[in-house]
Amino acid sequence: MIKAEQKPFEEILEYLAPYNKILLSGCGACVTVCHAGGEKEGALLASALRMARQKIGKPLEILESTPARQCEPEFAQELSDTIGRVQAILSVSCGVGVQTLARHFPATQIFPGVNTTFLGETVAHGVWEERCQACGDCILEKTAGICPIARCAKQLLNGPCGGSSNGKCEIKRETDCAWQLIYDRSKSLGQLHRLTEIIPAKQWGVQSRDSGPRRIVREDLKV
Amino acid sequence: MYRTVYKSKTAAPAPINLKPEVLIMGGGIVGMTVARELAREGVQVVIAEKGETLGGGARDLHFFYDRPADVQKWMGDLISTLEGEGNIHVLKGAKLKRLDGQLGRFQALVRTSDGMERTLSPSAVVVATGCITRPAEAMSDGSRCIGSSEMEKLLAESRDLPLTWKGQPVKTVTFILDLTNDDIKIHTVNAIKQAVILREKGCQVAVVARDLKVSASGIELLYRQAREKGVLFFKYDEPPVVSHTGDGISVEISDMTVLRKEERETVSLLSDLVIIGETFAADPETLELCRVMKLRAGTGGVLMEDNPQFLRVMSNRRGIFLAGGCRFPQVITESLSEAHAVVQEVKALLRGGVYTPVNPVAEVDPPKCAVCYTCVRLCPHAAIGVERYGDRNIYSAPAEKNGDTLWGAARVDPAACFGCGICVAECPARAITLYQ
Amino acid sequence: MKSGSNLEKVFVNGHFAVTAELGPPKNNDVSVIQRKVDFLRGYVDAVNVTDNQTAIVRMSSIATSAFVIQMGMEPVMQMVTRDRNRIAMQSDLFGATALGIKNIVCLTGDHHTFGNQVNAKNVHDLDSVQLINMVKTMRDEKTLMGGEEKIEGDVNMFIGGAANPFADPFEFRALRTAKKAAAGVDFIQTQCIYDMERFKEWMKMIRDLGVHEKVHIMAGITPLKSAGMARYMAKNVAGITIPDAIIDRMAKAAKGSEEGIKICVEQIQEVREIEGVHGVHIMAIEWEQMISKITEMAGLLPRPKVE
Amino acid sequence: MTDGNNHPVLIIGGGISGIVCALELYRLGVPVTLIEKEASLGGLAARFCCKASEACNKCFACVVDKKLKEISEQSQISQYTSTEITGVAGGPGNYKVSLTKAGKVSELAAAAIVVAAGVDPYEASGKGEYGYGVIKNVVTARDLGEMLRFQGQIYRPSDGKLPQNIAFIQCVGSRDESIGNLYCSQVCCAYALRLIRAIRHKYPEVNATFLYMDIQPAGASFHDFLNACREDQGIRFIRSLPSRVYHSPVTEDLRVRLADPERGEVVEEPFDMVVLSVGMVLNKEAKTLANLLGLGLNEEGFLASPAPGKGIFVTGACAGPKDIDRSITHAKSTAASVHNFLQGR
Amino acid sequence: MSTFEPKIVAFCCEQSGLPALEMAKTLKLKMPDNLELVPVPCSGRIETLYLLKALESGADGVVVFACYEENCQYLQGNVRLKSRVGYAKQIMTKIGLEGERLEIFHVATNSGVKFSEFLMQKADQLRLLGPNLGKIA
Repeated sequence: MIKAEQKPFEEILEYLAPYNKILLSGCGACVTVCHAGGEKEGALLASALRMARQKIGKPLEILESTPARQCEPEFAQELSDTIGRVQAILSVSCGVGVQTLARHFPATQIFPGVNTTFLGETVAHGVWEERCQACGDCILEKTAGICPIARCAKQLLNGPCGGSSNGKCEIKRETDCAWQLIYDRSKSLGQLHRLTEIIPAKQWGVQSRDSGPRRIVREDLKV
Repeated sequence: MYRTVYKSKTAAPAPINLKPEVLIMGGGIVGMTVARELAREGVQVVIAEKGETLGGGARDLHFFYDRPADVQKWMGDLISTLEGEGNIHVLKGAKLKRLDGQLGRFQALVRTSDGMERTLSPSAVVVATGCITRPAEAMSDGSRCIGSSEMEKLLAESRDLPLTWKGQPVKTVTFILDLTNDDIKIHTVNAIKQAVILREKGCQVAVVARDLKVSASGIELLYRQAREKGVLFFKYDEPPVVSHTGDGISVEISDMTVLRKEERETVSLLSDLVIIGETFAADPETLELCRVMKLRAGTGGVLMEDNPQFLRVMSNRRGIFLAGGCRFPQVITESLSEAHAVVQEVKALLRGGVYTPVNPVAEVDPPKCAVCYTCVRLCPHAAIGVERYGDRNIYSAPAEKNGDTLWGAARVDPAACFGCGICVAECPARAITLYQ
Repeated sequence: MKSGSNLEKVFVNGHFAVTAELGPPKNNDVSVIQRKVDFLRGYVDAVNVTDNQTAIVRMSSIATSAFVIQMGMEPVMQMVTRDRNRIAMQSDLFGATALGIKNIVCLTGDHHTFGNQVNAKNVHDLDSVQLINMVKTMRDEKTLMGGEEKIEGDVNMFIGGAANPFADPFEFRALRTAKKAAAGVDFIQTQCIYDMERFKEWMKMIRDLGVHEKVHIMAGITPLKSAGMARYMAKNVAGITIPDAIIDRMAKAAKGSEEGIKICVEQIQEVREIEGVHGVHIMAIEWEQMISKITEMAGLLPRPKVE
Repeated sequence: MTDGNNHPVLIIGGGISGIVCALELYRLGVPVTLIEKEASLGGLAARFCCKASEACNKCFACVVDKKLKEISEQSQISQYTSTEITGVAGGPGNYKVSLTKAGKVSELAAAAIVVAAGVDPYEASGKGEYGYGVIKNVVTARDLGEMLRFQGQIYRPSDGKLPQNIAFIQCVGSRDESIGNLYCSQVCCAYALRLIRAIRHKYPEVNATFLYMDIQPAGASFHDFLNACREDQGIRFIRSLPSRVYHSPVTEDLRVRLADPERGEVVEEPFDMVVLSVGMVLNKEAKTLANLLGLGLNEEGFLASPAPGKGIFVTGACAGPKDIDRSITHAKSTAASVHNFLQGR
Repeated sequence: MSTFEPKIVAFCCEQSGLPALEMAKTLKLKMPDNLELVPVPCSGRIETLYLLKALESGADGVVVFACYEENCQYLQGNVRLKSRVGYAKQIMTKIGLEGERLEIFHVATNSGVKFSEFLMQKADQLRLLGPNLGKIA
């Protein structure tokens, strides 16, 4: 799922300074699961903002609402009547939600409350790790199910580099070296020979971000 | 906002009916005692014993410390009463593979050594898997340094003949205590008991300990009896040095009776045999059982944390109880007292054949649930599960009573919920409410 | 002949090659290059010109190499895949060959967070193996990547790569060098060697794979200036293991630098006996003036004149 | 045995054992009558203080309060305080007992009788050499506990000041041939060390000396607890029981005469306060109760459990020294045996 | 200005806080006058939001009476509470509220004296600290 972290509090305070009535909109899906922008964290942020503004004598009125998902037009429309009553929106959903509301409500200023960070896996309760770069051209079958594009600091396709020592990446000591994992897993699957074949350069033009913002269309589904 | 800690709920949670069926893990003296008592109440009892014979840890014991009876004979009678009892069914070489469901609808998948797999549906589970003893390292080289269970066997075999060990006569014996497990009384109790018997056989006996554990009923008197019969007791601060000399084994300790530390000279006890209590360690299968049954493990791998609120026999899950060595290694009388306490708890639970939740119960509002498993991971009582699309997922949204909207959401089982509210506070979508 | 470079000729004629390393200045002061080249001229067959080593901004390796040629030495241009995508690298190759640069070492390069541009966006369009293959395709098949466009004229480079026998997983290291050989590398310069046993083990695996016949292996040697430097490298530089014996020797020595040079010379002599090692790559970082002394003490002089 | 009559079970003694036994029998649907000679339920354990330091030290005092609260809300269990049993007739299954409360005698039919008479702390004045009752600053652990519970602080009875240096003397009244108590009270080492940790947590500047014979373990986490005590700089462990306590009548400071292995000789150490860890003895009225019900005493001087069929049961510390934790477990197992007896097994 | 009487919101765990309160009442111990008590089944029930909401809606100080560790009837209640109070304190420092305005105090059923002593101490501390500027009175 999409993983995000709340933005530094001072930053949010700063860009909300000119406004005194806003809508704080959470999202019930990914940011709820990673405890960044669900109803609980949204209410916490709202309460903190009210107190901070009260402390400097400029009270801030915050309406709170958390639709099930912010990236669907219907859920955005649900907020339309409250939008009329506020000067700005602080959305604590991921970047997608913020931009959906921006598209649906062109006249209202909108601010992100979280930093959307990566597509990740829950390694333990409260610990999430990056797993996918959404490059649009998956190579996981070549690397025993571990993606070097997302999990290697140098995105090597013929790793490991000279800096991998006792299974850890030299750039971040706590991160596992993706290629050590690929090597170990290939060994356990008995597919070490596959690692001796050179993986050719990745075609970034096929479906990756480098070929420009992407769009998926299913003609059969179109209404 | 924070004042509404509870919400009142009109309909009381439905009572859960409980069939009088109990599964007991472990066929030691505790498990057998609980089985016998419950069977008398007409409860259908299944004992799942991991070994091929009943008796557990008591199989190494022959003498009680507080009464003249023979342990093996007493255990034999207990086993025979079990076999004669129609309500008790013993599964040998049994291993619990899975435990699903909650109080009233537990589903226990047990595989026995003959390859058979059975699904039992007990209303309550009693864990009495005991603890295992591993030989202390000093015993590894097998020479003249044996464990207390081996000495117990020797004494039992040579009832009235002079004591021999591997063919050689045994004249002097030294017990060394508190090398490991210095918080368990069993070694001291066994040592004093065996010392008295050895004196009656005319052996010269010495007991070396850091702190003599006499806090079991009747032990101080036995300790006094041992002293009157001539058993020598030594105390130490630094552990004694054990060395093998030609014809025996010598134990060196500093003589604590001399007051000035520097003036104490070392006393060397030359003896034919040295007895060191085995190390009591957590049974690795108990840890595996904790995982399978979602029970909490305490420090050192025993079952359940040492928390006074749980009164020694309750586990963190309703309907699962524990007793005896698996919670903490203790003497037989204490373990049996815990066994009877468990019998009482099970009788009180199964009385009336129904359990109605008395404490507040949490309930998830399915549409708001993001199925993030926070509550499932954090519930100390393993009361919450996500029953996705299985047949049991009759969990319809409370709003629509027609029951055809099935939600893939977390669900709190009212029978297992203790009403603490931890899940309510941790839920990122604030989807859980506590109903009084 | 692949590119007819002096280094290639040294190898082809079976001599024991010697290369050194030159770090371009952190500005455009050509005199820095001149001073370093004067230290090295005549003592080595070719000199590596690093490409923004440890991601610290320096004069570009292609420009520095051009100056090295003007100053009468043969450069070995290093190229890292960290900073340029495949368009820039292919165009740089045209430029380099046009400027007369005949040797290239293809590297992935240190991660940009180690350098002084931590907020840069790194590229890594290709990795070192794919870069080697690209240069080989341009030289042998005379096509750009993707294969359609033909290149008029020759883009001849004597292709080099790096190898680190001391990184993990050790069993895969030789296989990876074999992969580079398959990709078309001509010579390999290893990471600086201190754990001689492990290097010998690695060389044995290289020989078992027959890579030492297809590729010229050059052992990387770095003289230690002080015990402090030894400890620093052992602790902080991943993929370099310095046995305690060497650190103790450095610590006990009266003058650290002299002991460092002595160890370095011993290593060169020891490395020369290993079957399959065709040369030594001396990386005297900011100590180029010692190359003359080292090569002389190790008996590597005079450098062969080859046609 | 019982002819199915619905007589209640009589529980004598409203301490923790009596209360738990009553609650457990009630859970089994057995009618219960609880009588207590004092004016309020709770017995000895209800006046213990919480001995937690950084975390709970498992002294079970709070569990007693919980059970007291639980039974006070149970109206179906008839409870009579300041009541004593003065006469017994009849046989197993239907006993006729006469109870006197404030002079008034009433009759009660009982299906079974459970004796939970409990224990008293050993009367420390019995050990004259320690001067309890004569020297102001020599207190028993019970007094110290009540100070902490009811006043939340500890002070020297003589001048109300905080004692900087306290000596804890163990085995007072237990394991002592001179007064005929040949048993270990099993609880004193544990509660003394817990009191020390609790006091040092509240007053880090107070130092304690623990004078003991053998440290008796208590419970699953005692190993870590004892190691923590040993590592605590403010606690000194001396394996020697002092022979005498002197006091200076003016300053009421104390000197304790003990054999100190560190200095290798008998010394008289100055202390601000001495706490006697008193053991437990059978409740004084329990002896008359025993004669009334025909119960004997075991070798250790506690109530021996009668023959099974008699319908009389003994539970808790009056059957032998126990801590609260095992008294509760024992009370539960007794409730199970009573239920068996009532079912005629 | 009249003497400022700090408003304290005290969350009391029903297993330890409330009984300690009853004991304090029976012993007729002194209590701060501006005190609001919120009983909860377990200290684990108190959300981080409740701590902030209490401060927001008028409290000058928030106290949570929780059981001692390893004495919680629900095993993890006080442990979860500790991490939530840590998180709440992080937010409070960002808002600029003093850390002393939120504190856990461990009690047991029989700690009536500690209960009232701590509350009186907290009231004095808050009196010095002054009113909570962030509260929306």
